[in-house]
Amino acid sequence: MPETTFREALRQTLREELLEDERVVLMGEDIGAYGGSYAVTKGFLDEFGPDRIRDTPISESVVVGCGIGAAMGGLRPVVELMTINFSLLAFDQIVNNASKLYYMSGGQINVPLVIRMASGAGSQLGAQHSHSLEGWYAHIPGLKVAVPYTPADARGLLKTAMRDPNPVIFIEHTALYARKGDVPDGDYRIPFGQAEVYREGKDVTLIGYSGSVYQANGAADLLAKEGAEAEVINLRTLRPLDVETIVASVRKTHRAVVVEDDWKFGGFAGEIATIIMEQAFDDLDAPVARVCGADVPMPYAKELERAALPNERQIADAALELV
Amino acid sequence: MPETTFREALRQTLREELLEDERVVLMGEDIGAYGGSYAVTKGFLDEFGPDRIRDTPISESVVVGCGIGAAMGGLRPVVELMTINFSLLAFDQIVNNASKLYYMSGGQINVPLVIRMASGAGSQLGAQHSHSLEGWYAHIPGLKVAVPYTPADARGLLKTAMRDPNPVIFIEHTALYARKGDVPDGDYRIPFGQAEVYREGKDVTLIGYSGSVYQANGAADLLAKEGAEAEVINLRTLRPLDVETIVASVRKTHRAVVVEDDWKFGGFAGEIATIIMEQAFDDLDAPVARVCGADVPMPYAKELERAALPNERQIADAALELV
Amino acid sequence: MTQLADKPPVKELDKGQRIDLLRQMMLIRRFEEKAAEMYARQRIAGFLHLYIGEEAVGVGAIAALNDDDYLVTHYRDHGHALARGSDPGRVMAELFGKDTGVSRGKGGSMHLFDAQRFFMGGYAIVAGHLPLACGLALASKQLGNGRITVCIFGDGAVNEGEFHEALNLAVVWKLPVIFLCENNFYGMGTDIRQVSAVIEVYKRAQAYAMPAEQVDGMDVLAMYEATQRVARAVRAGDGPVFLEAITYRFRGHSMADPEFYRGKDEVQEWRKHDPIEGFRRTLADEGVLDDAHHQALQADIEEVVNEATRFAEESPFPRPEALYENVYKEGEA
Amino acid sequence: MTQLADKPPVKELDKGQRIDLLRQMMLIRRFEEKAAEMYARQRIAGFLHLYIGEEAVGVGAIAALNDDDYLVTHYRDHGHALARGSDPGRVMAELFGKDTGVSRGKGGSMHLFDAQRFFMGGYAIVAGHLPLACGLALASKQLGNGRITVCIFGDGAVNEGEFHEALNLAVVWKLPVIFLCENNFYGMGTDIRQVSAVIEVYKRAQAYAMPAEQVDGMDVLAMYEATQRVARAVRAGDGPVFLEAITYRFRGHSMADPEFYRGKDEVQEWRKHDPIEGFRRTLADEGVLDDAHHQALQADIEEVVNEATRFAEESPFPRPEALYENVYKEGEA
Ligand SMILES: Cc1ncc(C[n+]2csc(CCOP(=O)(O)OP(=O)(O)O)c2C)c(N)n1
Ligand SMILES: Cc1ncc(C[n+]2csc(CCOP(=O)(O)OP(=O)(O)O)c2C)c(N)n1
Ligand SMILES: [Mg+2]
Ligand SMILES: [Mg+2]
Repeated sequence: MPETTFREALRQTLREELLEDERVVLMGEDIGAYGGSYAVTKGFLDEFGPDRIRDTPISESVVVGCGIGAAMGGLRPVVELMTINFSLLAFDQIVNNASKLYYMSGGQINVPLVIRMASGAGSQLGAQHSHSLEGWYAHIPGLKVAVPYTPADARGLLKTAMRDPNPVIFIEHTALYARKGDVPDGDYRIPFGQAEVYREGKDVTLIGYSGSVYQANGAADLLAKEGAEAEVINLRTLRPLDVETIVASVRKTHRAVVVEDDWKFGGFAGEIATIIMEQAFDDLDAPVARVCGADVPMPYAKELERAALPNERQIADAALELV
Repeated sequence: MPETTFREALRQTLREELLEDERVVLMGEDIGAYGGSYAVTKGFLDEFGPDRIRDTPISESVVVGCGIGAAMGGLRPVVELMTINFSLLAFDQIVNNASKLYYMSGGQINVPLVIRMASGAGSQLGAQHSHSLEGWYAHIPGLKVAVPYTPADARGLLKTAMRDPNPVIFIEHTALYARKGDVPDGDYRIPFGQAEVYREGKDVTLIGYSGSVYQANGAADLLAKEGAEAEVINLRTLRPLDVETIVASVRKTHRAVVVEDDWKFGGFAGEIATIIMEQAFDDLDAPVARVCGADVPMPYAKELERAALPNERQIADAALELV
Repeated sequence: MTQLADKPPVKELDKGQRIDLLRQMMLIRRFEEKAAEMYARQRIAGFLHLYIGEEAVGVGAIAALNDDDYLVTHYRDHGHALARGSDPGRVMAELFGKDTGVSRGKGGSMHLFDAQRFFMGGYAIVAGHLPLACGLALASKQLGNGRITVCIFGDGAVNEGEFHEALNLAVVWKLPVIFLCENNFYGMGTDIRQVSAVIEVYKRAQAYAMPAEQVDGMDVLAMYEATQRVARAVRAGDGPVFLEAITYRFRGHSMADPEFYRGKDEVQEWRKHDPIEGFRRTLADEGVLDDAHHQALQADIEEVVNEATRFAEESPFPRPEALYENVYKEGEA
Repeated sequence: MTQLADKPPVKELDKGQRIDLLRQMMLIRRFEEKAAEMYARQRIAGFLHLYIGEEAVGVGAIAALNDDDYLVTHYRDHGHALARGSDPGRVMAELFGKDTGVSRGKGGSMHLFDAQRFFMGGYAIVAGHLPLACGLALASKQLGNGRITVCIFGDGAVNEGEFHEALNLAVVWKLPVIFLCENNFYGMGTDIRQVSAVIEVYKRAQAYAMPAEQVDGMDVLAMYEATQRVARAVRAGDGPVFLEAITYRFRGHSMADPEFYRGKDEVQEWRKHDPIEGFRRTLADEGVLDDAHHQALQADIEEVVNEATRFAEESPFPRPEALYENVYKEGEA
């Protein structure tokens, strides 16, 4: 199990898929000559050529729509949308075509498409470039949504995504690209809908996904110093969601805090909290708490941005209030 | 208080605004020569002329963006997006420009824009034309979201929207246009963030908005026959949300059912349920229940569509399970 | 199954083939008149967009394609599905929302699908299917299966951003696509002159240096000729081509349309150019089709449409469990 | 405050005015060199897109506008704000994320706003501001205030659907807008030849029958001349005009750019056409500006930039409470 970065895990996995299956084609802005805005596709253009590594115009809607059509036509396209912010311009294609084709056609046409996008805030990119909207994709029947946290997740979930006959939204938090971890090689796949108990504990359950598992785990460290054992859950996929693992943990700890970078109001954290209430109401000693992004467009100024995002201390305090 | 339809209430209110303020301009597809796809703007082109009643190309993104710019430039535009389904094509303009300009500019530029859109399913329009996505708009800081149920709501909320210095998403459920009710005339305004207790009861609180208040109320009728008094809440606006009225009711009834046409998973009903848990945990005798749309793209076939939408019986049964 | 050979030039069409073009147009006309009747009788609901008046466009163009060339179109799709050979009974059953419908009753009028016939669907978001056409064409190019993709849309779709993005990408990647615009001068109730900076739609293609031409969409042979000719070039790898078919919709936009926006006289004027009556006369003048033969055709079509309606009527509705089927495909891609 | 009178034709610019054009370009250049330095010293974070090499475009165009004409631009906006007269100190403070910044530290480099100067913002979604330009122009037209709107964007923006929708609407509604494309041949790391069907960007405007021309974006007087001329027509109500400025970015796309996608030689070639050095030589040759005067200008600008940096450095960060301010405007519209 060689140690490698989240970025490199993605790169190696994509490379393997390109080598293994001629039908795999990558499309996106600046994935070729530039090497990928987050360098995930670096070197691919030289190795696989312009037919399979396709630099696109800045036209998100047709890039995604073309990926959908290519999947309908027998390819295994991987579309890179650079960041989730730009996916808003391709929203109609994802919501109205990708997610609905199999159903609308009465099962005749499926869309084996992977759409990768960087997500999250934290590097002062301002209001228009700091969204965390994966919860919106999780809302849509017909889509699957993968939210890797570790480099191993990145590899295992991407392998699974590449073999799924349905459209998969693949979220890459920008804060994770440079982080290292052990990554199994070979045909390592993580099934969708199986969360990971990232850390065991008995006093409170901290639930996160993608980047927010990091803050949840940091909060668990603080809590450990302060005498509480927190269990940390890394969801790995939002749709399907591993309700069993979540509920089993809460049955044990009787308390839960959901951590999400996105805005709290109307966000996905509310779904998790509600499911816990629905399925473990009598096991709860306190209401499920949410620690999420501040209800404001993301400000540029460093300290304001920091204050707008969930941090270890807030999470730990929220947990302590429940205990 | 003359009785009139939801459609006519909107029409009269818009007409008054056009007469009262030269800066009011309407833009949208087929609002002029065609008379509006739901006839809300019927006759306006003749009365106010093509400068103020602007038929647009089928270009949702620029139509909304032009509305934003016009608001920045001193007009009071009202954009009609025909239906919420097409708003997905203008999503970037709404999320990245309309909602963020006041904040990004440090308070220099505000956007007094009203964006009207028909929403909801129920007339066999199929998967691409049957969305209920108002919950997504409610998720976005910087926007306000009005969801009228009665003709009086339609007038009172639209009057308020027209005077709000911020962008307002105004949702019109297609099932409501032909429904009648008393509508106060004169300068009747309903403040945002004030829900209506549509019907009083002591045993359970049924929470709905826009079209779903109708099913909630129908369920209350069933429950009345079955010996339970349900309180029905008409939210009127989703952002700002009247948490007080919701919580006060639940403190009284100790039980709540949230009704929403939209998909349950990751939907707005989860937000309401979570807020109730957060603020009335000890008052709850049972977990908050949700009755929402089925987790599928909307099918065309009549019976399948009916089965995909929340109905009175389901709501009543959900309520009875709590009692 | 790929047939790399192209369809014959228009002048090589024999009598039978030309009569079949007429027959197809007559079938579509009759089928939709019946559908309108069934809508009034509430057997059909939702939006129903009739193709009546525009039959020559789809029939002429689709006849000039290979059976395995991809077709994607907008919600005004009955004529396109029938021209592609979909079973009238299964199409009518779809409008009825029956389990035997081409889309198992889940799509409805706006979402006919017949993948076996490479009919990749009718789409209800204006211009939303143009990007899909690029993708289908990219797949064919990459897989070398010799297929081309024909994408049909209306004059109203031309002002959507996706039109622009799709045409640019198709040229940049030299994709085998024919963009076929059915210009009937109105987008719902909006006159193209009110909303388009340039109303000769084919000229829009200049911005992408894409070959483009205008065709008489009321003349089925003109449609066949142009499509057959450009299909050869596109299949040969010369890149995308744009065709603008000038046509007219005799009925309202959908069943609900009050038609405030156009005069009855304008409609009457166009009805004089009825593509079916016109082509029937041509064939009669050429002695290809006499009245007796024409009446036989009518009778035959009447029977087909009645049979299709009976089939739809008698077919079962989807089972309740169908609601949750086909959301996700199982297994591996 | 509306000044209906247009700016003078280029040949009527006096020495002072022409020297000021040079001065503005020099200021922008120096300002950004300092910003890059401050970025390296981590006073500035996020994305920082330098305008270095392209100064003549913004300076020439903006000088030809009235002070109350609206300006909207993309994220590469420092030069445009400074040319519009925004205070260098407040612009630098914005880059530092300070409360004294033009956007109170909430916008950052990509979102400079100075509404007092009718500078309606820098936007970070490619082509996302073109629709706003249509709206501002519609408002001016409707209110009759005589203002025009200038919308600046890059060559990469022309393949976005919003470009298409905005140009079409502007023509259909005859809106007073100048669409100014800064064609520097690259969209981030993508060569325009790889992604645009037609690389002479101004020709894209033909699809909307919009008057369009190409201008030498390395020549400040050419930019002034073209903008002043078309601004008159646009203000007179003739409808929108499209200008393509041929220019080049000397630095990377942003501070992070490894520049794999273009050769050093290409960059060197373009640096020979430095708009500032070129115009300085012209003014020297014409005897308008001697070395002493030029050095004085440099010294003066050095002082302005240092002062701006000092101001930014010493300004306070936003108060914590600022996080929740300016989400909603209170009161009535
Ligand atoms: C994106 C989008 N906007 C608006 C609509 C509503 N709508 C349905 S059909 C139509 C007119 C389309 O006209 P055209 O493309 O000319 O096709 P035609 O109906 O004339 O065949 C409109 C505006 C839609 N379906 N999708
Ligand atoms: C909609 C959208 N897609 C992608 C990006 C990422 N991006 C930022 S700048 C840029 C290149 C834009 O190039 P151009 O318009 O030529 O402007 P330039 O940077 O050359 O001045 C891209 C792709 C974005 N900001 N917005
Ligand atoms: Mg049309
Ligand atoms: Mg560029």
